[in-house]
Amino acid sequence: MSLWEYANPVKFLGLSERILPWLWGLSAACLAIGLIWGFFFTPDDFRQGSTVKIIYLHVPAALMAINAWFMMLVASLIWIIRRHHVSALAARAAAPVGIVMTLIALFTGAIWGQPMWGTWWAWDPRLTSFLILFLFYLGYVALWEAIEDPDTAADLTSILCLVGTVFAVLSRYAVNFWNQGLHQGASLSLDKEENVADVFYQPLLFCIAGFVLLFFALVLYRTGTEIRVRRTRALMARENAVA
Amino acid sequence: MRALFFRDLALALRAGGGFGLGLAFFLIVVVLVPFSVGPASDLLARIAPGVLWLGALLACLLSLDRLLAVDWEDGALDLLATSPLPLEGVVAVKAGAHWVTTGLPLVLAAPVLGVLLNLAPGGYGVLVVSLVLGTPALSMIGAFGAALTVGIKRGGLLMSLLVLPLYVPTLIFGAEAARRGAEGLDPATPLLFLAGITLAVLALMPFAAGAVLRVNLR
Amino acid sequence: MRALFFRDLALALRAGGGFGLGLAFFLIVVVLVPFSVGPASDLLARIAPGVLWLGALLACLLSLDRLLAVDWEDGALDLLATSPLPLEGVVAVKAGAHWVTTGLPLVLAAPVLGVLLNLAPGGYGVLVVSLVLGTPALSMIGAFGAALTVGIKRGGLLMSLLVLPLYVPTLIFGAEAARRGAEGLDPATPLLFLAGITLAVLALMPFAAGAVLRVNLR
Amino acid sequence: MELNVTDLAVGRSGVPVLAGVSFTLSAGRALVLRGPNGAGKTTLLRTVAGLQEPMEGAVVGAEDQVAYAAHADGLKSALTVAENLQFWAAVFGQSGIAEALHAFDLEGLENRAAGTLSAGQKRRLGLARLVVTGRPLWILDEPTVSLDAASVALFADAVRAHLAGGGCALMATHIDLGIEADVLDVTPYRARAGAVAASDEAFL
Amino acid sequence: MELNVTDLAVGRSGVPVLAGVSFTLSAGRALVLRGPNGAGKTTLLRTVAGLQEPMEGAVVGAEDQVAYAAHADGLKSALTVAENLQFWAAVFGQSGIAEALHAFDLEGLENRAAGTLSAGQKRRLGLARLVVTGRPLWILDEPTVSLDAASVALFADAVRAHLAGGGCALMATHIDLGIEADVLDVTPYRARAGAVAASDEAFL
Ligand code: HEM
Ligand SMILES: Nc1ncnc2c1ncn2[C@@H]1O[C@H](COP(=O)(O)OP(=O)(O)OP(=O)(O)O)[C@@H](O)[C@H]1O
Ligand SMILES: Nc1ncnc2c1ncn2[C@@H]1O[C@H](COP(=O)(O)OP(=O)(O)OP(=O)(O)O)[C@@H](O)[C@H]1O
Ligand SMILES: [Mg+2]
Ligand SMILES: [Mg+2]
Repeated sequence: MSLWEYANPVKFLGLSERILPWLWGLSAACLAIGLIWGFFFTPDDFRQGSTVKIIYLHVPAALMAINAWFMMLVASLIWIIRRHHVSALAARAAAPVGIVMTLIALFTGAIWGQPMWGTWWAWDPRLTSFLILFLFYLGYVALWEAIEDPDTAADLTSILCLVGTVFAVLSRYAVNFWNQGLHQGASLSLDKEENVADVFYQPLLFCIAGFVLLFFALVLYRTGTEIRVRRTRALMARENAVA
Repeated sequence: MRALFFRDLALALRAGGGFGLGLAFFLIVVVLVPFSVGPASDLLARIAPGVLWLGALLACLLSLDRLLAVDWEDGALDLLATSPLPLEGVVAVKAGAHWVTTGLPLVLAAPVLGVLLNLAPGGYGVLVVSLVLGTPALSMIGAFGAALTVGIKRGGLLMSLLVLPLYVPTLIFGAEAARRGAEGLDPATPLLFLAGITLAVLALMPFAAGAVLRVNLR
Repeated sequence: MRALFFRDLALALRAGGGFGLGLAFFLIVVVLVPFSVGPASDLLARIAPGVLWLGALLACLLSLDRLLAVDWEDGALDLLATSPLPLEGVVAVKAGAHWVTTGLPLVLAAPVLGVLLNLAPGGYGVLVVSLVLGTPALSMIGAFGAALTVGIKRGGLLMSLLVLPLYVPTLIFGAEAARRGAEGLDPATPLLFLAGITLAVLALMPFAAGAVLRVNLR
Repeated sequence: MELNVTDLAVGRSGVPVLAGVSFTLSAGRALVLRGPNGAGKTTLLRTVAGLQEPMEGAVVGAEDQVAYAAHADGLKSALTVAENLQFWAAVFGQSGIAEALHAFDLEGLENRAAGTLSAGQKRRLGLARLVVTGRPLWILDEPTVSLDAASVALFADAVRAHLAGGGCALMATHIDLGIEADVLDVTPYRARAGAVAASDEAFL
Repeated sequence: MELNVTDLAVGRSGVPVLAGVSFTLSAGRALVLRGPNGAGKTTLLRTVAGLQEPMEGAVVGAEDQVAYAAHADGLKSALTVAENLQFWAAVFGQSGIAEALHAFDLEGLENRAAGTLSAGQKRRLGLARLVVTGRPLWILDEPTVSLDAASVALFADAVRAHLAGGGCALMATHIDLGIEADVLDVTPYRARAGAVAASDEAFL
């Protein structure tokens, strides 16, 4: 039995219906542990005060915003190469989730920036690339919405996703060249020395895990919805053809 | 008339319509400004009110492009001309629908984008007021431009050319008011002028646009 | 291919075409900038290179709108698809014709408009070089956007939304080079990046655009 | 309801096409214009419909009475069939589209977006629009383009019903519709250069 | 030159329209598709012309052989009649448009901008394009729309000359052209739901 069997929409629905409750439960548990631990049982930072706790929303959301795009890229490739409808629909389903994650990261970042840097927004390379990513998401979703034929839309959006990825990476380098920034470097490196203090670190891991699970749950759920929409369409078409 | 208004709204909301796109264009233009002039935040703050006004104006303009052209190409305009609706009313209603689908979202989004450009904290209120007063004039003047160029293939760019000079007074007073607001000065005078221009445009422009459209249909 | 190129040129030159209109749009945007940000000449000089690049980019974008849409609507694109020309070639040639009719005039006009914005005397050469290197990429990327949105009525605005983020790297390097030129710094690095991007875009983008167009014609 | 056209001259961009056309059309009658391609039928119809000015002569009785159907149907592809019709009904101050849908056999297609119709279905929808206008004078430019034989018969029935209800119809067509109608061949009215004081003549 | 269509299923946006269509068209022959509005003629022609993918079955022998004429003519209104034809001739690597102009009686109109032609004249120009392509397989979707009787005869002559020269033609039309041709009624091939493994069927 190969993994590709789940490319069949009906099988996929069956599988996701079995997995989803677990995903919802696990993500809720992780988020609850991480957020409660992080918000109530960690000390205030000596410089940042309690604002540091925004990290528990900000960092996981930022991570997922980028990884959602990555997932869409993979799904688009699968659609282009193997033409499995489920993967195209999964890419479609992931985009709005990615947008929401991006927005959460942007808003929490802005709220954090106000006390930290004294400004809601700065044209730091990291933030700027994030804004560009947001624009790519918007374009991708708008293209899906604008095209009526679902297969055409899947083809066009997946090519847009490929081209967009290339340009998003290019933009990242261009932006780095254009301005050096204020934002934190990668603090979750394996090199312990550079990490944020352990007290903050452990609940953060729970939050990240919770966001990852939540993302998968949302994407599975939305993909199921998209599949049902297509099924309704197919049924209506069949009815019209009979009539 | 009401039917036309709601049809235009429906078309804008359906796939391929303009709702939200004008907004996205506005966002992107504002984002591109720092890329082109550099990220220095004092510089951005100084030009913020002007950039926001110019961005809103361009977004409005771009979405005007096909306000009448689509109806012309598929013959609907000929049919409307033989209908009981006066052409003046048709143009005015279409401009109204355009404002609701484009101008209004722009007004609401402007403060958020102001944050990106470090707009001075005192400037937000005046910015919104000036846009509320100014954008209806932009839609109506644009409808006149669309009526002028309706028979021309690729007329969009030509329309921009004809319309942009007409936008100058609105832009001057609007941006001036927003700038004064951001600098903490009194914006009442430019706002009054702006309101005056908009009222005059709304009262008179439909007739000019209707006349032009009638000539173009001939 | 040559026939297509010359036909596009001829169409652009005839009434209603885009030749000169892109230019005029560029002129007007540049003229509107002082109206919106205020007339202080030091401020204008500082933002001049960026404004010129942004203006050129928008003028290019606006004229791209109907690059393929016109041919789609009158059925010519279907006919071209059944002709011996490969669709990749069709898109590339059309982008080329677009550059000749829009990009090239913009490049030539930019120094003149620089005067209006008090561009620093040393900045003219670099500005022109950066535009010469950058605008072909703008046309080609835009052709990809046009191919993506060709079947969509009122696709112009959606196209802007899809294309503008793709313009970001070109804009950043181009404007950076022009800015460095104006400030008397060495613009070689961004110019090299810019040339690299343009070459890569010209080499690869026609294939993406052709593929997209084929999907849309289906 | 009576349409009087007297000594009409029509033209395109200042060039006269037809001159000296006169006819009368009264309630319950139909008039078919004939003539080879390029004779000037479309130009004449547009003038009578009020979409362009006559170069000479007068059209009396057409104002606010006309429902015009041209080569283009004025359909919005994003709206459904029913929405398209409802819109035109509302514009003309009418209500109820059921009759029109029925007359042109569009009943199964109400909820389809107009953009997904076939050429003939679109045309039927364009013609159904005439019914919902409630206008007495139908001006039709090649109405049966793309229609199959059954649809042409539907159309002929609709015209007959319209005439029976006191309306009248002026149409240009190359084929025979089987409607009892007067025929006017426009070929003899073709304008000779200089026959009309065209706007350009002022320069001669 | 032979066109082989075997067991073809065609559809619109994933919905099958016709299924199980097979025919062969050899040099010198013409095939006329018939069927009521919305039967699927346009869809079938587009598939054979390679403008859309077949849902099932195969089209053999059409590639790079097709000259397609659809509802829209692909004319540029800003270019003259001659320029329009010359462009298409150049695209298809041919030269000389005199023959095509003659065949469709466009000789007086060479220097008129295409946008100022009447509906029938435009159509004639669109059909003249077929001649300058030099392609053997003509695929024609309602070619005689807006044409008067004389022009229909010109068109029939052009098709006959094309067939005599070893070409072949596949066309959909609602009227009788007076060309000796095989007729294929597409109505019996209308796709029943589920008959074809449509892309949407995967979701059922
Ligand atoms: C609107 C403003 C902001 C945005 C859009 C933003 C965006 C991001 C992004 C994209 C990441 C990267 C995730 C990754 O690459 O792994 C990130 C991580 C992070 N941000 Fe922000 N940020 C913003 C403001 C702030 C502020 C004000 C602070 C606090 C001073 C902050 C602190 C952090 C930290 C500590 C990380 C974790 C770094 C890592 O582990 O990689 N951010 N943010
Ligand atoms: N996008 C679509 N979605 C669903 N059905 C469609 C779509 N486009 C067309 N159809 C339907 O497919 C069928 C075939 O259409 P097609 O245009 O091939 O018909 P046709 O035989 O050419 O008709 P006509 O003689 O009217 O031109 C029609 O019933 C039409 O309504
Ligand atoms: N802008 C123009 N300038 C000059 N001549 C024009 C213009 N537009 C149309 N004509 C000519 O006017 C004549 C009348 O055109 P019209 O469209 O009225 O013909 P028609 O009788 O409707 O023909 P068809 O049966 O082909 O539709 C044609 O010979 C046409 O070429
Ligand atoms: Mg005509
Ligand atoms: Mg058809």
